[in-house]
Amino acid sequence: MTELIERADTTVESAVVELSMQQAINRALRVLLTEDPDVLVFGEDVGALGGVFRVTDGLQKEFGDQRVFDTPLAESAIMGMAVGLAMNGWRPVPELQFDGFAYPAVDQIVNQVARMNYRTRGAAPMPITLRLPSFGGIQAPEHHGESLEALFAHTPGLKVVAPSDPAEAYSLLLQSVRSDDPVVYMEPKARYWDRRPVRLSEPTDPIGTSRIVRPGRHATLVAWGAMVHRCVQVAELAAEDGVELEVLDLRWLKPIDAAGLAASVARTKRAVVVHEAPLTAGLGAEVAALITENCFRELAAPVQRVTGFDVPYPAGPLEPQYLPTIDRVLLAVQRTLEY
Amino acid sequence: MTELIERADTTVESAVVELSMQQAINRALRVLLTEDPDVLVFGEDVGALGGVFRVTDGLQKEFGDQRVFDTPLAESAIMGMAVGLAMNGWRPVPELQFDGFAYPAVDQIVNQVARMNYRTRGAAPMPITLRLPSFGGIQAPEHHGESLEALFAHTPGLKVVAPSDPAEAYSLLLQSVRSDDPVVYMEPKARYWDRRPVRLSEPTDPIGTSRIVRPGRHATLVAWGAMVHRCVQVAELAAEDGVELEVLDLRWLKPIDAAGLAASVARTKRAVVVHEAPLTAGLGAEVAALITENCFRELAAPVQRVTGFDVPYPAGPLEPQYLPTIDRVLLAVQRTLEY
Amino acid sequence: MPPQESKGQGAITVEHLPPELTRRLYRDMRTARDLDTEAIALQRQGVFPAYVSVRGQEAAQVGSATALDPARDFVFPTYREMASALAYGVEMVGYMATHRALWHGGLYDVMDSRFGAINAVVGGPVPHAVGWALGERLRGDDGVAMAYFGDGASSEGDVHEAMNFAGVLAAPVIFFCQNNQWALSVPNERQVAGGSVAARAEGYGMPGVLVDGNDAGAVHTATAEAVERARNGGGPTVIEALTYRIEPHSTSDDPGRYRDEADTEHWRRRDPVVLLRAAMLEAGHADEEHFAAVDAEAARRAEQVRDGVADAPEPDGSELFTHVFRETTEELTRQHRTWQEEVEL
Amino acid sequence: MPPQESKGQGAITVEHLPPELTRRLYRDMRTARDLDTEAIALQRQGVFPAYVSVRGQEAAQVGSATALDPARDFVFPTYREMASALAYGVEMVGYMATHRALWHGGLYDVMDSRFGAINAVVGGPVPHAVGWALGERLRGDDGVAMAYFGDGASSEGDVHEAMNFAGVLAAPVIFFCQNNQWALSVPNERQVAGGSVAARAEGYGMPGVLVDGNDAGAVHTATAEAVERARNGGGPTVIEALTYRIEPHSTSDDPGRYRDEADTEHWRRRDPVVLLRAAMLEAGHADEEHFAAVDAEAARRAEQVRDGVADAPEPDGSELFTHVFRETTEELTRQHRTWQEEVEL
Ligand SMILES: Cc1ncc(C[n+]2csc(CCOP(=O)(O)OP(=O)(O)O)c2C)c(N)n1
Ligand SMILES: Cc1ncc(C[n+]2csc(CCOP(=O)(O)OP(=O)(O)O)c2C)c(N)n1
Ligand SMILES: [Mg+2]
Ligand SMILES: [Mg+2]
Repeated sequence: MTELIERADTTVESAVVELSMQQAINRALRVLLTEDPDVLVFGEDVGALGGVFRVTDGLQKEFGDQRVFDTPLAESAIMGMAVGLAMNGWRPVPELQFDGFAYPAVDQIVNQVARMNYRTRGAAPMPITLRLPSFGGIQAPEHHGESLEALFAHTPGLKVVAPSDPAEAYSLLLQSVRSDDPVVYMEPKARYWDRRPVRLSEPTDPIGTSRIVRPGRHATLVAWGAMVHRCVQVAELAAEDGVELEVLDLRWLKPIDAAGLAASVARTKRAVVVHEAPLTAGLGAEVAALITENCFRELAAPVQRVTGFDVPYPAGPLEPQYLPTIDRVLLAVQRTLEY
Repeated sequence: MTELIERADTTVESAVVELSMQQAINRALRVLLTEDPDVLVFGEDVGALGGVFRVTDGLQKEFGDQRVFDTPLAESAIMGMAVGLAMNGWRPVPELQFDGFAYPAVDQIVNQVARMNYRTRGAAPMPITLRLPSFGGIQAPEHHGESLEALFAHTPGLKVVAPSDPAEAYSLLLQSVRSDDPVVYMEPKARYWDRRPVRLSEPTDPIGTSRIVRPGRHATLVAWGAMVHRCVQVAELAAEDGVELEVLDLRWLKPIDAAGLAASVARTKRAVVVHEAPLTAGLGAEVAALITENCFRELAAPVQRVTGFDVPYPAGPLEPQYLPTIDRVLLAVQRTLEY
Repeated sequence: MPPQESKGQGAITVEHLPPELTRRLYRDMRTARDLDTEAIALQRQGVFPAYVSVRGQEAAQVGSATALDPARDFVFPTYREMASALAYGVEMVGYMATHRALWHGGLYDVMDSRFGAINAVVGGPVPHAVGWALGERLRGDDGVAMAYFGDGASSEGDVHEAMNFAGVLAAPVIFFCQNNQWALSVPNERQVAGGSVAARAEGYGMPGVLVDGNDAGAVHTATAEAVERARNGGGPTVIEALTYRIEPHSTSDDPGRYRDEADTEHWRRRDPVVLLRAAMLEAGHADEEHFAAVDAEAARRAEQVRDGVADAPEPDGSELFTHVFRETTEELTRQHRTWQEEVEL
Repeated sequence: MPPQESKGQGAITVEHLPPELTRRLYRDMRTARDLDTEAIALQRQGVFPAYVSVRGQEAAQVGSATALDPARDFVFPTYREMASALAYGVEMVGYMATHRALWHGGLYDVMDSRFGAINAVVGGPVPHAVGWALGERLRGDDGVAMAYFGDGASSEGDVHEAMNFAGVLAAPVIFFCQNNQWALSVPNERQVAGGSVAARAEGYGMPGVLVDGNDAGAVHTATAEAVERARNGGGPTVIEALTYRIEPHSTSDDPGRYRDEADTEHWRRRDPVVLLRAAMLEAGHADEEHFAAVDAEAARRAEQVRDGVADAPEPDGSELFTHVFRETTEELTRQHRTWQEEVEL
């Protein structure tokens, strides 16, 4: 796979190539490092190793260890260092190795990264993109399958995005890094290795827009990250029974595309939101509240939430029992249709 | 005020005394330290100083510096130490000095405190009560007016409570500390000094129950902490116009009293949820989602949310413009009545 | 051997220093002292909701800040660096605005003054200094970052992580600890295991310097050495300036609860402004006439800043919304409109 | 002077140690080695999704764990303490269950074995050890807490905060750093500023000991001294055992990307099991017959544990819900019911 990346010409953006998401992100990082000498990529093991998911594979070799470098093992300092680098004119793209290890950096992210532009009344912008391998589905050790989107979306000053396929991953990362606001870019680990023929293209949709992955008219499934793929599977199954589900990839988790949600649900009259994070105070509550506020008269049933349970993320064999299953989403669809 | 505390007989629980919330919490801590030799109170400046809000005033003198003690200035270690103390049979009641300084401890709270009982399959319970002066309203410096309830409520393994008056503060703290589960006890700073004649009583309502502070029939106002008082003010004003608002003090923010919310809104048909935290992904979304799921057919209007704006908590003169005002709540009431 | 034992009791000397430097040190320390006094008065009058005094720490702050070059270095302060700000050339009405709670980070231009926003998270800005310093090294520039922090802050994980990063990355940064012996109500002996922050430096493979924080010249010299080293690729230094927090932690504090105010007497007598003045007279660097003029000018400037901050307009509520993002969002624009309709009126 | 220079090249000696102790060290190290080999095989067979090898670190782990008293002390491990667990007497099928991903923290009883749950947050459990130790002191008991962590972990803020707390509180805790010279792909020189974790101890006013981590007897002696001191009120100690991570970071790792495997050869030749065996023969503490019997018993025990963990039943999905709280909630009961209705079937 390295070879493919090495061969592909990063200047021909519109070529269709078969890439995994992990390769698409790598490709986007190369474009960014090439086009902007202020972009820096750093984190634990992102250099020679190329990251535990090989997302930064080959970058240190290509751009040198001043542009792409390993840090010592301390998440708070990684984010704190990003703040100082941004204040010195750089455009930092730090990686935290796993979602569960973003917690030690929460103070720097919430109290510093998200507020510095505000605190300085615009004098010290924070064009930082935090790359965070996120969500579950790979039966990993503890703390390696967390969903922190509700925390980040609740934090004023942050933007949050979660791509669902390689092409999205590519253009959303370009958009995130080029933005002068801090973005948490949540990479769905379970989709890293999913290869697809993709047209790598420059971002065209504005920040904060969702996209309809599959149109339908009986109900809207709302998801992000790896759950988009699951919802497409559900829609395919439902279609066999004549139920046409619209799948909406929210992708921007802050700002949320309230208008896009409303437009879809105004047509379908029903919605199911699906996420991996625990139910209570998850982002599904916000999505449900937004839909209900905007489509109260149109809604034929309350928005259904199919989510992880309110339990700590479990190990191996229990993981598929924790994550929203196809059956659970189908049952929720049935509930909303029969309401 | 110290005198009053010194004089009051902690064994006569049902006496009616006039106390501020800060004194009521102090009183509850004295009861807990007296009844259970395993209770330990510690944190930054809780010893000789008695805490920056004097909540732990006199406790070190009375119970000695082995039971009530200052720690060095490091929030993560304070919570990490609590984990180890709990594993050694103690019942820790740590204080973190201000809400905004809980962020450096988020890793220990989320990855350790909340999960140790689960990780050890019940072998190592965490009877830890984190006392956290919370919310705004006192025009304090930056980071001294944060609302972290959404983060904590979203964390499996934690229980979360926010008292709204001295009597509640007293009995909820007894209940929290005696519980074998970890509880985040959020003290509304703006209400610390509000004195009321209160009957200090043993907790009777189970964990996870809300309470109706003021009955009404035209709409339900849902709030917690300092916003309960604001909602009561709103209800008094509305009553002058013949609008009878029910004020529901949610108090337990995890587990949330879904049944209590449903019972109230099933009667009033309308709800406004009020909180200080920013709107997006705030706990108001969860409350709105729960109400909508349970009262979809009864609801005459979408649940209104009156919250802090999606901006970092502001300084001095801007604070009253950030927090939900009486006017904003009244306008939301009007919107729901006229929907 | 802590310096309060070795030199803490006695007078200081400035004979070895350029007279110009000592005059500058004195002027800034004297001005900071007067401004501090004005600020406490403003708090008593209710103009400031609260204030954190720097009284007694003027030598540590001015001595260090004057060793930096405001044209190429960058300072990362806490909430208690008023005298540093003043000596570094920060616009002081904007600086003091934070104490009137007009805006949390202050109203001076952080990038113009190369003096970071006032930061209330103890320990939090220290890794920023390392990042800034690394950025300087990566670009091949020779600026030095200065991280101020307290003895209490030294307990925070961020300070350790920052020192370790700086050591590994050979970043041109100075970790300047003002050990004023108190972190709110907690004294050094229950805060700093081992008793010295400077002593920690060795464990990171960097020089650690303990200096008499009430001797402005000594602080300046120690800082200038560290700056010189950092500028020339010699990497980071830890400086611990031993001083004392004469005043309460803040105007809301009640130190009678936790310390014997008689103990502060010793330190009141080691007033750094008085010590410097005496040493300058002794060294013949200035005479009474000079001091009379400087003192008058200091008082005048302090009054000017006081009046400026007392009269500064309150920020408009729209600022709540305009600084959150560089590229704002529809949702925030909607909330801004709500604010205009429901709050501003 | 790091010990790989001073004694790293040569053989070790156990002449000064009780023969019984060395036999115990050898037995546990040999058993851990065999179990490690079985575990790698289980991973290759797909029974374990992943495994983190302790190969080469058996002396550091067994030497230290055997210096503790499992009846009154308490161990706070990371994810790489299999040999410590074994030597400390933890039920090993339950321990290895974590690598089969049956339950994150392992399936042994943490309180019975006085060996904390397997913890994947690098640095996270270190403050727990300080809390436990403080609890012991407050009760007037004499147990000692042992915090294991790696060279990489030493960079985390939590480790600093824990050491500072331990120093201030005089907690009976041992900070045992296995410096295996790698933190995943990052070598010591880009991880540990100053080069030594033990050297940091002085900055906290506590003893720091650097020991040859491949010399089981030396590790045991150094740990026993620290335990003795802590038990008698002498407070905390930092021990840094210099060793080497022979295997990849985990079975998912690819060290060819970041290190020259020829470099590991040196350390393969310093195999702690082989070194100990040779030293015991040299000292006359055991003969070939003894080793033959012990080796056979070790292999048998490792196979038993292997079969036990391979055959262990998968946990029931209900356990998702039953361990979240001591006193469960209505909401969680409702979700448990949803799970029964929608997932379990
Ligand atoms: C992370 C964090 N925790 C707690 C506080 C509350 N607090 C403010 S100042 C202070 C003491 C700081 O002591 P030190 O670092 O010595 O600085 P000094 O006030 O003496 O200048 C505390 C505990 C804070 N601001 N930040
Ligand atoms: C807080 C945290 N950050 C990152 C990781 C990912 N991670 C797992 S092990 C490891 C390297 C640890 O190195 P070291 O502490 O030396 O222990 P060793 O693996 O060598 O035993 C990393 C980065 C983690 N588990 N926890
Ligand atoms: Mg101090
Ligand atoms: Mg290591």
